[in-house]
Amino acid sequence: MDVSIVLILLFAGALLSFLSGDKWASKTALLTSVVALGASWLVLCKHNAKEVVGVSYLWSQKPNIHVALSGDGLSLAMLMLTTALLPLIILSTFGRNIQNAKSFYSLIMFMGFAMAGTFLALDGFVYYIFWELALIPIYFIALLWGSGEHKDRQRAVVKFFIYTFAGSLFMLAAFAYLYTKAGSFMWTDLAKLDLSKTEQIWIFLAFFAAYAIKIPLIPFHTWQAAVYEKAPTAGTMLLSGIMLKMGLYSILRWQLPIAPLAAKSFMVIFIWFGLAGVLYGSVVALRQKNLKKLLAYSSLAHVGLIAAGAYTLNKDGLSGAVLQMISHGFAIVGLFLAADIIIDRLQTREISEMGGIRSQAPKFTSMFMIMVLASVALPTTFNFVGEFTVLYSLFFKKVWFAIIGGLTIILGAYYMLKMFQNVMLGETNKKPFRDVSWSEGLTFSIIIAVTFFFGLYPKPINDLIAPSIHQIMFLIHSGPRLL
Amino acid sequence: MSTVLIIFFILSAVTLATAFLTVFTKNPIHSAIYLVLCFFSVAGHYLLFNAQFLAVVHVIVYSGAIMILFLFTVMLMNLNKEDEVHKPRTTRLAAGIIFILTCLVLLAIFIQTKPIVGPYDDTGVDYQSIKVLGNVLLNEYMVPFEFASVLLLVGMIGAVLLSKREKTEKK
Amino acid sequence: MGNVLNQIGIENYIFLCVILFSIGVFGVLYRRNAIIVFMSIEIMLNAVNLLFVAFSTYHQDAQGQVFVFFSMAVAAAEVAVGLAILVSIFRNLNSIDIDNLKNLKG
Amino acid sequence: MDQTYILLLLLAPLAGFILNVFFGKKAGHNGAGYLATFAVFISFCVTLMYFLQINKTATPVQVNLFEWFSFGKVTVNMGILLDQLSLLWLMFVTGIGTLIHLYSVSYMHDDENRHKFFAYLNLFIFFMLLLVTGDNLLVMFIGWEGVGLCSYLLIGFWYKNQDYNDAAKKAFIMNRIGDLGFLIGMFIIAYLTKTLDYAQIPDAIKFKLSLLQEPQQMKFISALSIAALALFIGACGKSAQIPLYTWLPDAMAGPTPVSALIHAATMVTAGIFMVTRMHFLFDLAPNVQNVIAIVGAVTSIVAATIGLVQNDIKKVLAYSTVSQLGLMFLALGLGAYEVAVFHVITHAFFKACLFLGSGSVIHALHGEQDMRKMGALKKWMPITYITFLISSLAISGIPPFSGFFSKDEILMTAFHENKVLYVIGSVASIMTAFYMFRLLYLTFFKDFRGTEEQKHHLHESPALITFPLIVLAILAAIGGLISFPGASWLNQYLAPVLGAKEHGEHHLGTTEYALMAVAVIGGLIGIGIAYAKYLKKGEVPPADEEMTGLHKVLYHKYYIDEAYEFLFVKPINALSTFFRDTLETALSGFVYGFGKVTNAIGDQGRLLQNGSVGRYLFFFVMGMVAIVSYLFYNKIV
Repeated sequence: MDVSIVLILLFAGALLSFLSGDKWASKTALLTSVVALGASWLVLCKHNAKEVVGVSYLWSQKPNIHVALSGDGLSLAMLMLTTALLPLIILSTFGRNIQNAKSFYSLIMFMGFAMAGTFLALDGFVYYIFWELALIPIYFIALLWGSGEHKDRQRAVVKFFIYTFAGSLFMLAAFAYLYTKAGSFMWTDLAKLDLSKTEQIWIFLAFFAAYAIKIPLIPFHTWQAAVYEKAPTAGTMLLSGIMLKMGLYSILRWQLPIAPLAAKSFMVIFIWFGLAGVLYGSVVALRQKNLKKLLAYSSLAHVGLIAAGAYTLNKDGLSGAVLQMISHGFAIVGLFLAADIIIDRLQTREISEMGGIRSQAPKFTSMFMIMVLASVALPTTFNFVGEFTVLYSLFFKKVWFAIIGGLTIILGAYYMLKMFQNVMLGETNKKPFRDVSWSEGLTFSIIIAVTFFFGLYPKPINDLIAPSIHQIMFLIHSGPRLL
Repeated sequence: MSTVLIIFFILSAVTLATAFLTVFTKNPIHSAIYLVLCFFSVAGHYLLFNAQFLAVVHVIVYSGAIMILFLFTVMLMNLNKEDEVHKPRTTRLAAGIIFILTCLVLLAIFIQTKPIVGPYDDTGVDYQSIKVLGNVLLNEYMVPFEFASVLLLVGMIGAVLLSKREKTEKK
Repeated sequence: MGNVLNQIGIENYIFLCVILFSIGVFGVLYRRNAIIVFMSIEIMLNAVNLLFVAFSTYHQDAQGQVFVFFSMAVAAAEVAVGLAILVSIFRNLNSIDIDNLKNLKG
Repeated sequence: MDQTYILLLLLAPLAGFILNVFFGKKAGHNGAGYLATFAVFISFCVTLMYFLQINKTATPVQVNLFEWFSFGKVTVNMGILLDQLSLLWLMFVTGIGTLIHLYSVSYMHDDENRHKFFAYLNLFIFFMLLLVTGDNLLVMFIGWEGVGLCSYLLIGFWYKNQDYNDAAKKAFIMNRIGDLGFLIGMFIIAYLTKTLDYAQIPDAIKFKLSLLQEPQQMKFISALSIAALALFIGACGKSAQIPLYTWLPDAMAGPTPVSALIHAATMVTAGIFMVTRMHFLFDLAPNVQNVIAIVGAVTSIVAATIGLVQNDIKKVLAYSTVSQLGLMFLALGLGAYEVAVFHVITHAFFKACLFLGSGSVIHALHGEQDMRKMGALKKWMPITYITFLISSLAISGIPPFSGFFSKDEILMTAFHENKVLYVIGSVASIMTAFYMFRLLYLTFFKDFRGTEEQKHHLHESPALITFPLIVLAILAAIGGLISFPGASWLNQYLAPVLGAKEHGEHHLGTTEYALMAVAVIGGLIGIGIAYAKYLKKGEVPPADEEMTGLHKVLYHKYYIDEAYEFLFVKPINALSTFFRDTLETALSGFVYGFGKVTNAIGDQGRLLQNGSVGRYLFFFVMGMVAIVSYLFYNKIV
C-alpha cells in the first residue's frame, strides 16, 4: 500500500461518479472522496510508522521519465489537505440544484486527482502533466456551471486558462533545459545539479512565472477575482482552497531546491512581491462591493504572506508557509461556503443588498463568525499558528518585513469585520433566510473542528513536515550540492 | 574546341532560348511548342551523355505524354489567344530581380565553393545500358519503383476524379 | 567512347542547369496563366534531371539516371493531376489566371 | 492536583460559554444567567483557594498543560502560572466578574438574546483568565486577542444598530493595531532571548548581557528597549492610551454591565498587567519608561478635559476611565508598578460600581443616557444614589475612600520623580472630582428633567442589581486599606514578583502629608466648583447646537475622531477605491494587452494571407533564396 492508491481511488471516483448517473453522482463522489481520505489517512499512518510509502516506476527509458510519487511529509500533508477538502467541497454542494450532475462531480473528482498528483509527483515531467491536468476540469467547471452572463464568464475563464497556461510554459521550458543538463526529470537529480548562477536565475524566473500566476502574486493576479466570482462556489473552493496551494507547494518543492542561489540573491525582491500582495489585497478588499470578490482579494493577501514566508528561506518561513497553506485552505473553503449560502439564499452577490441575516440565522452567523475570526488569525485558530510563524520568519530577515506583513492583522480585521457587519448585521433582512442545512452545518463543523484542533495542537503537522523542511533547507543552504 | 563541345554549346543555346521563349511568348500554344523544343534539346543532352534509353524515355514521357496533355488542356480551355493580361509592372520587375538573384546566388555558391573537379573517370564499365539500368531499378530500387507505379495509378485515378463533372451539384 | 565530360566539363552543365532552373523560377513568377506556370515548373524539373544525368556520368554510376526515371514518373503524375485540377478550376471560374485564385484569403 | 484545579479554574467559564451557546436558549428565563454566574463563581472559588494558599506559602504554582507550538528556537507551552500578581488579578476579575454576572441577570432579563450575552461574558472571563494566568507572552496573547474579540462581540451585542457595530469594529481594529505592536515586541524578545516565558526572560537577558562587551551591551539593551516600546504600543491599544484611546468611549455602545466589566474593571487594565508582568524589561529601558509616563500623563489630562463636558452619563465614565488609566500608566512609567496595581484594584471597585450605578439609572429610565434629561433620582433610587456617591468620593480622592490612597500614591511618586508630571496628574485629578460630581448632581439632584412617562415609571432597581452595587461600594470605600501608606500589605504581597524596590515605600514625612492635603483640597475644589455650578446655580449643560468655543471643541473630543477619519480612514479608503477602479483595470488591461497585441499581429498577418497564389509564389521563392543564402552564407561572402 503506497500513495498511488489514493490517486487511483480519486481517479476511480471520477469515473464512478460519471457512470453513476445524475441522481447518484453526488453521493458517489462523496463516498469515493471519503474513501480516498481514509486511504490517505492509512498511508499517513504507514508513513508515521516509518514505512516507505513513496513509489517509483520507470515509465520511459528515453526520454528518462519515472512515475515517481513522493511519500515524504510535505507531500503527504498536502495530500491530506486535498483529500480532506474534497469531501467538504462536495458536501457543500448538497442541496444545490446542479445541472448535469454526473459531469460536475466527475470533474471535481478528476480535479482532486490531478491536484493530488501534483503534490505527489517527484518527476518533473509527471509533475508537469498533473499540473496542467488540473487546469482542464476547473476550466469546464467554471465555464459550464458558473454564473453571470455567458460572455463575461467565458472571457474571465478563458483569460484564466490562457494566463496560467502561458505561465506554465515557462516552467516547461525550464524543465526541458534541466533535462538536457541532468538527463533525468527526477527531483532528486535536479536538486543535485550544480548550475551556474545565471542558469539558476533563469530557471528561477521561469518557475516564478508559472507559480506567480497560479498563486497568484501581484501583479499577476488579474484573473483571480473575476474567476472566483464567476465560477460556481465549489469551483472557487477548489481554486482557492487547493489549487493555489499547488503554486506555493511548488515553490518549496521545486523552485527553491533547484535554484537556491537565485533565491538567495533575490530574496528581498521576492519577499517584497509577497508583501506587496498582502498590502494590495487587503486594501483592495476594503472597498469591494462583491462578496466573492472580497474573499478573493483576502485570499490574495493571505497567499502573499505565505509566499513571502516561503521566500525568507529559513525554517520558520518554510514550515510556517506550509501551516498557513493548510489553515488557509480550510478557512477559505469555509468562507466561500458561507458566501455561497448567502448568495444562494438572497440571490445576490452585492454586499450592499445583504445585511440583517444574523437575527434570521443564528447558527449560520456563529459559524460564519468563526470562519471570519479564523481568517483574521485569532490565536487558538490554526491560521494564527501559521501566520505567527511566517511573521516571525519575516521578522528574522528584517523588522520592517514583519511590520508590513503584520499590517495584515489590522487590515484583515478591518475588511473582514466590515464585510461581516454589512452582510450579517443590522436590521432584519426583508427576504427570508433559511438557517444552515445539515450538510452545510456538517461542513462548517468539520472545518471549525480542524481549525481549532490544529490551532491548539499543531504538533502533528509540524512533526510531519519537519523532515521535509529540513531536507529542503539543506538543499537550499548546503554549499556543495549533495543529497 | 572539340565537336562535342560545339554540339554542347548549340544544344545549350537552344535549350535556354526555347525555355525563355516558353516563358515569354504570349500565346500558350506557342509556349507549348517552344517547350517541346526545349525538351528535345534536353533529350539531345542526354544523347550526348550516351544515355540513349533515358533520352528515349524522356522524349516519350515529356514530349509525347506531358506535352500532349498540355496542348489538350490549352485547347480544351480555348486559350488559343493572346489575351492574357500582364502582371503589374512592379511584379514583373520583381520577378526579374528574383530571377537574377536566384541565378546569382546559385552560381555564387557554386563558384565560391571552388569544387575540386576531375580528373573525369572513364572506367569503361557499362553503367547506363538498358540492362544495367534494369538491374538497378528492379533490384536496388525495387520498392521505390513499385511505389512509383502506385503513384501513377493514384495520379490517374485522381485526374479522372477531378476532371469528372460533378453530377450532384445540379440538383 | 570516353567520358564526354572530359570535353565539356561539369561546370558548364552546372551553369546551364542553374540558368535553366532560374528561367523556370522566373516563369512561375512572371506569368499569370496557370498553364504556363506549370510549364515553367516542368522546365525546372528538367533542369534538375539534366544535372542528375550529368553527375551520373561524372560518377559513372547508374543511380543518377534511376532518379531521373523516378522524377519523370512523379512529373507525369503531377502533370496529370495538376492539369485535371486546372480543368476543374477553369470550369468553375472560367479562367485560369492565378491572380484570380484568391479563395485562400484569410 | 494543581492541574485539575487549574483546569477547573479555566474551563468553568469556557464550559459556561459552551453550554450557553448550545443550550442557553432552552435553559429557562434566567437559566443562562445563573449558569454563567455559577461558572464564574467556581473560578472565583478556585482563585480564592489559591489566593489563600499563596498568602501562606508564598510559592507560585506553575502547571504545564501541553506543548503548543514552536518557532525559531522557541517552544511555546500552554503553561499556567499562578503567582502573586496573577492571583491578585484573578481575584478581582472573577470577583467583580461574578458580581457583574449577577447584576446582568436582572439587567438583561428581557433581552431576547441574553443567553448569547452570558455566553460572551463567560468567554470573556475565560480569555481574561488565560491572559492573566499564562506563563508566557504567547499564552497571554491568546487571552489578549480573545478579550478583544469578546469586547467586539459585546459592544456590538445589539447588532441591529449599525452605529454600535461600527463602535465594535473600531474597538477591535484599534486593539489590533496595538496587537501588532505586541507581536513585534514578542518577536524581538523571542529573537534575543530564545524564550517567551516570564520566568526565563530575565535570566536570559542577564546571561546575554554577561556575555557581551560594553558596546554590544548598549545595542542589546536598545533592542530590548524597542521591544519594550512595541509592547507598550500593545498596551496602548488595550488600555486605551493616546493615540489609540478613541475606541473606549465608543465602546459604551455595549450593554452597561459590559462597560463595567470589560471597559472599566478588567480588560482595559490588561495593558497595565502586561507592563507589570514585564517590569524587568521596562526597567532596562528608561527612555521607554519616560515615554510611558508622558503618554500616561497626557492621556489623563486630555481625557479628563473631554470628560468635563460630556453629557452622556456613560461617556463621562468612559473618559474618566481613560483618564484613570492614564494615571496608572504614569505610575508605571515612573517605575512604581505596585502603585499602578493598587490603583487598578481600587479603580476596578469604584469604576465598576459607578458603571453599574449608571446602568441602574439607565435601566430605571428605560435607556435614557443623556444627563440633561435626568435629575432628582435620589428620591427614587436611594441605594443607587448612595453607592454612586461613595464611588464618586472614592474616585475624587477624598479620604478615607479607596481612591484617595491609590491616587495619592501615584501623585506622590510623580512628585518625587518629576514635578511637571505631578502637576498634570493633579490637575487631572481635580478635573475628575469636578466632572464626577457634575455627573452626580445632574443625575441625582434638582428636578427631574425627563418626560412624565419616564417619571411615572421611576423605581429603585431590584435586589439583583443593588446587591452588587452595595458590595462594590463597600469595597470602594475600604479597598484602600490593602495598601495603607506606611504599612502596605500590597507592596509586601507583590514583592516576590516585582522585586525589592530601590526607592522603597514612601517615607511618610511632612512633604507627604502636605501632598496628601493638597490632593484632598484639590478634590474638594473640584467638587466645590461642580456644586456651585450645577447645584447652586442649577445649570444644565446646553444643547448640542448651542455649544461654543472651547466647550464645543471639548464636547467633540478635540475632533480626534474626525482627524483620524481624515488622516487614516479616508486616505486608505481612497487608495482602495483607486486600486479597485483604476489600478485593477490598468493591470487587467495590461494582461489583456498581450492578447490584444497578438490579435493585432494576427489581423495584420491575415492581410498578408491575401489568397493571391502569385504572391505566395513570390514569398516562396524569396524564402527559398533566403534559406539557400543563409545555408551557404559563409561560402558566398
